[in-house]
Amino acid sequence: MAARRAPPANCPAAQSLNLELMQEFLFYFFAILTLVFGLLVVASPSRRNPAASVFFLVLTLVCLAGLFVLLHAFFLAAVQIIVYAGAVMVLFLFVIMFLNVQQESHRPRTGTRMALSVLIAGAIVALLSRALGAASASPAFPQPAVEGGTGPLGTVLFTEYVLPFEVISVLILVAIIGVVCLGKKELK
Amino acid sequence: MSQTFPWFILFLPLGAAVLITLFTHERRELSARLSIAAVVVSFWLSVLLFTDPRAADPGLTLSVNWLNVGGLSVDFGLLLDRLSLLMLLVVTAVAGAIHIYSYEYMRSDRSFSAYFAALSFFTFAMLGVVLSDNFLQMFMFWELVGVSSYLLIGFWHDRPAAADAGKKAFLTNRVGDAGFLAGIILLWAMLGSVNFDFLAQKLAEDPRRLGAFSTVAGLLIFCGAMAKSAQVPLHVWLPDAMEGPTPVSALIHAATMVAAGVFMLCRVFFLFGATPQWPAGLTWLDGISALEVIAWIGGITALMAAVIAIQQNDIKRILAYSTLSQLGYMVMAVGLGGRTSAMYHLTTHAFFKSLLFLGAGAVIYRLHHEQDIWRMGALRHKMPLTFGTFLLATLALCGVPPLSGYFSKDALLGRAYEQNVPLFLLGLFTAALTTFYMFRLIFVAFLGRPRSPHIEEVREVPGVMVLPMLFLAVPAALLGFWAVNHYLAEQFSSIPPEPVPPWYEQVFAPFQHLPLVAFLGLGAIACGFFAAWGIYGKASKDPLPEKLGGLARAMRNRFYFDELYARIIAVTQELLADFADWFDRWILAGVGVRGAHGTTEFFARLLRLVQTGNLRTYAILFGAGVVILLYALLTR
Amino acid sequence: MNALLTLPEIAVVALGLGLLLLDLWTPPDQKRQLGYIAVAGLGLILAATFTLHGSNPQYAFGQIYVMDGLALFFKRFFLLGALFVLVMSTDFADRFPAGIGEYYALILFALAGMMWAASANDYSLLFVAIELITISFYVLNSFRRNQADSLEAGAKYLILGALASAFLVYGIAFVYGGSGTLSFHPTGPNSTDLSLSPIFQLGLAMVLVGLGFKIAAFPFQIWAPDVYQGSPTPTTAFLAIGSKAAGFVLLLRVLFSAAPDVATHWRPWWMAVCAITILYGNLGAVPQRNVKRLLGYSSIAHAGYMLLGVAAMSAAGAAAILYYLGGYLFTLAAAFTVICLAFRKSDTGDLAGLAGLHHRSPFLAATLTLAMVSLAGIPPLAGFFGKFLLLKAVVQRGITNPAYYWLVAVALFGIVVSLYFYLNVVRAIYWSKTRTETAPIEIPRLTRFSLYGCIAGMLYLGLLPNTFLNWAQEAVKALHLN
Amino acid sequence: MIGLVHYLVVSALLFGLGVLGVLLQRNLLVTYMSLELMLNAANLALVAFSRFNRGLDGQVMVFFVITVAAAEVAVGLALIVALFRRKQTVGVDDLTDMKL
Repeated sequence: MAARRAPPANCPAAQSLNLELMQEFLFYFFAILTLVFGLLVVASPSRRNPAASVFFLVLTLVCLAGLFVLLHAFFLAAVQIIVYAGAVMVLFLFVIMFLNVQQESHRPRTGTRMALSVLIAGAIVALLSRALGAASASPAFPQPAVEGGTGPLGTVLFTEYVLPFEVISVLILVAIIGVVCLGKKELK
Repeated sequence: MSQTFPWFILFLPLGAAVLITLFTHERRELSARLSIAAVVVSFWLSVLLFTDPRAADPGLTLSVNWLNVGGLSVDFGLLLDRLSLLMLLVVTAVAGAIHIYSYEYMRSDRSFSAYFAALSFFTFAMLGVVLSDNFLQMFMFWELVGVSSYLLIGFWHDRPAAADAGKKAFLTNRVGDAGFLAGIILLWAMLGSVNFDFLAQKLAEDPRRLGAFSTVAGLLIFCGAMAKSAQVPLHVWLPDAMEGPTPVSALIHAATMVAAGVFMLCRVFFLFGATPQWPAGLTWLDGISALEVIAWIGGITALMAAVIAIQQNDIKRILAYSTLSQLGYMVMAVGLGGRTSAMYHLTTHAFFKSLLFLGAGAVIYRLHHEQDIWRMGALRHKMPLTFGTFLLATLALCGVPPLSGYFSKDALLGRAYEQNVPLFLLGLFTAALTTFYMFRLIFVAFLGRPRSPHIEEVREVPGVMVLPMLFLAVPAALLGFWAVNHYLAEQFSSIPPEPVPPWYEQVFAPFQHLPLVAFLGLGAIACGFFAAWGIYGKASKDPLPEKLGGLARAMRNRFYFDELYARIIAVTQELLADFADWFDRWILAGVGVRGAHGTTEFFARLLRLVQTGNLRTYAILFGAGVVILLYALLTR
Repeated sequence: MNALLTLPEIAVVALGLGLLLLDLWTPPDQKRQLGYIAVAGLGLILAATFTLHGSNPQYAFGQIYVMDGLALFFKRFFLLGALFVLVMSTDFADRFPAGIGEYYALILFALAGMMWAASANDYSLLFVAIELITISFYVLNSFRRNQADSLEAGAKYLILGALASAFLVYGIAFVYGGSGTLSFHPTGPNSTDLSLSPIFQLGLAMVLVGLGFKIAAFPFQIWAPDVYQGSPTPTTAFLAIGSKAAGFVLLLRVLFSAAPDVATHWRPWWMAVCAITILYGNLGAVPQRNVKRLLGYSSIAHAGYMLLGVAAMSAAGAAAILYYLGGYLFTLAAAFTVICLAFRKSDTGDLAGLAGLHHRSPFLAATLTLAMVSLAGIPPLAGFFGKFLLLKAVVQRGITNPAYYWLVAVALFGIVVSLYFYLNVVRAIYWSKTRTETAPIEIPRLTRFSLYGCIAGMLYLGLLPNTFLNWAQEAVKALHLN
Repeated sequence: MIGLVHYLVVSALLFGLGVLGVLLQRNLLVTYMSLELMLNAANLALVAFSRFNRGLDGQVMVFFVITVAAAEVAVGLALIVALFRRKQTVGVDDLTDMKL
């Protein structure tokens, strides 16, 4: 991809091929891990403890960050790890510890519900891939070019997208107020 | 004066209603007087307007622009012509009498003021229907009539039955109105206006303008009339609506609300001129015109209601079914193209039927809300004035010459005879039944011996109630001589009508015009009367049947078939009536409103499957929804 | 870049911040006053919007923010709706365990979100505006956190709302993938034949899932009854008025402005969705015994009626939606204000609690009756005229496409059925015998005024539709429909 | 050669897993985590499109999504905590007081 751009003279073609192979390997590595960990979040081996799910979710997010890097979205990869895998997941863990939820399923899972859920999720994936299949046939997508560094992203964010950015700040304020209102100790 | 009077006539009752609601709610007497004054003034103005020669010919439209948006321009207009003037007079006269009557009848009620506010509001709405010059405006008032009738029928808060009856009336009307609204929108979409004159003109220029929708549009509009004028199968609300106070029944179910449908059909008669055409898919109905459907629905209503009336024991219900039956007559007449005779019968019926209701109200008032005729009896001497007017109205209803009903019914049957003989025979049979059940009512409730201990204490109702009855008795008796049909014919028919003959000739005019019809009509009355007498007259110890008793016996001895006749009538009609009642109760009402409980249960059960309250079920349904939507949108 | 165009939103946010600050120094027994300040402030902002013009669209922040007739119409709509809701909340103040000051502020922030949504011309603004609304509602719904029902409503809205948001984001991703831009008006080589691009279609369909959730259209209506029932009454009112209208303005923009070809392509499905929504809402409301839940179902039905205007795909249809929303605003504000006052003690929302309302306060009873009559579409109230215009728009289409007549038939059927349950409410007021509460209701002055306003609005829109309808028609010119 | 479609397939599968989790899980917390999975699937699609569309808009959108998701999680968890305090449960199936 990036390497495709006019290779310098001292860089043999084999090296670029290696890079490409490396990228391919990394893609499959991260992609498969993402999906496996994602599956483990949903169908956690330890049913009793949601903390296990959190653990797998963190791993999923980290693998996703890897994919982001492969897509040259470096800033987002960092954000993904710092904000998501860092802050958000800690929040989840904190709440799980705080609530100390031990219960879970004295009722058995019903087969129909399980089957329905799988069916629906499968159908959605099938519909998505249908559209993707139709899209991949068309050559509408040019070669990738974009670099998602902090600089360019920041520029766009603070010029073109400054309004949504500011709206987000209001949104975070709302979230703060909301958390305080919902979480405050009971007034007498 | 013809420029301003109509506005006053229309808005005075509204003014009274608003004033009462906002300001004088606490002062009962004042509220009632305000309301009465408003309607009496309206009546007086109507009389003045009616006698003003400039008002009626060629008609007058007063309008202010109301809406002007996006290709729809609608005026708020008052249309004055002979049709609306006549109707104005009828409505304000009957409403006036009933307002005054209510002053006494409702005196002990807690919500006296609210009652009068509602009554005035109803009058306003009804006058609005009469005066409207376009469909949209008429529909608004039409619905207001529905709303105010809901208030009036369900007036007695503490009776759940009243609430149900009001709801049923409103809901049934709403069914018809849905069709009416669809018809209006269809007309608007196809012809570009909702104004009566404009539409009439357009359709006169080219009757095929509505294309495949000509018949459908007519029938959709008729849906509205079908509900308001309580035609089968939307008649179910009217008998139940007797839960309202009796003056309300007199107002709504005699002269105004139920007449609105017939009036509307006459007003928009221009819709029915085109040759029948049906849209694709319904072409197998080709050849059936809207008018034919209307006529048959009217005829069936007339017959069925009369048959049911025979089996009723509640005095108001008998009158209610009688109203249904008479409305069927009118609708039948419209369906046969006889607008004049329909309006004629509407006018006379308004007076004698409201008189009947007021008489019934007087009885109920004195008997402390006893409505079963088998717990009455011998009221003739206790309430002579009530009895006199009631009898007069009964005779008028039966069509005994020279009372008003005789003329209008004859005009109506004559029309049927000329147009459609099966319907004529049906009408004739109904006429006999009418006499039968009305005299059954008279014999049982007013004659005979007292059937309940309370009868002894009964006395005549106070003057405030008697006066309106006397007032209504005059037109009920004499209206026939004024020849409403001639008055209307000048507007409705292109041929200039013959000059009105002097009154003494008028009595015999039917016999000259269509002698067979007139004689058969009288024969039907006679049959009905004697049958009633044979079955119910005998059962009592009253002097009148006793005096005639010898004659009756002689008759029975001489004509052996008399008893047989009575038996046959008794048996077959009871069967018929039972069937009709069953049909009414289980098929029509069961599916409609009375089955509401069942329907509620049904939907509740369905909902329990979906709206389980369980978030996971919701999520699954949500997901399934997404799948369906995506599948539908993306794979086609 | 004329960033000042977004001044109304900034003012609303500033008002919210001001309230939060004031709240710190207000003694607990005076907190109710904050509501009056908020009402006054919003009134001023509403009045100030009449100095703005929307006839020529103006853009800010690139093409992200647009100020045109449609945006202006909806901004005023949301401001007015929030005004009524705030008045309602002042009566509700003593029923919240947490601070009422925060409640007002959250309403204002949600309002700002709605106003931004009205101006959104870009999927990024659409997304953040919707999320601002949704997250505010997560809190507003569960604001009575000592009440299990309120929390349950909050949780249900939370999960299903987040699910809808996820679909929305995924949809935006694919729309972006298909068109190469987040703007509603893509330019460049990719912009042609978008209606044929499966990626774009997929994205749009998923965006519609998110919007369908907001307006509670079938098949995403499932949350509405539960959430309407459990939430605090002012929240329910705001959900019914503001959130739904925000969904509709975005739906109109996305469908007719951003993807008109695709919208036309999908016409039969609009008709199906519209018909089923009407039926579900109306039939579901039939067995209801709880007035707020009943209004939840009825709100589904009304969404269905308004979808008639979408299905008609004409300027007349879109204008009818706007008109309908106007009537709906006044009617629902009246209904919920009365419910707020009537259920002061018991607060169950059960129909039985309305028994004897006409003795406790004839004015409130009459107002609620009027509101029900208007919702049922009886003239001369606003509800009738809105339905009339919607049906008119559909019948007009029917001349060329007879399938529309079925839609008319379904809508009329729904209207007839709806009378049944609306009359149940009226019946509960006037005809029930068992009375749970008998104390007369005191109506604070401000509330009384707001009720007068609602009644006047209902009557005005029903009797003299001219002016408002002209506004609506002006507003939808922004969509360039014919 | 790894192209756009590869990333989109991963994204679609991840999205499907998220949906499955929301439909299947009966612990509110895990349900909520599944929702995060769905958002992340969308993020992956956005980043991929952004790269192949030669524009930064998609990445900006991801930034917004992450921020919004953080806010949503905060509020959602607060709500779940409040719910737990009131009802001593975070089971999805225990929220069935309002139905029909």
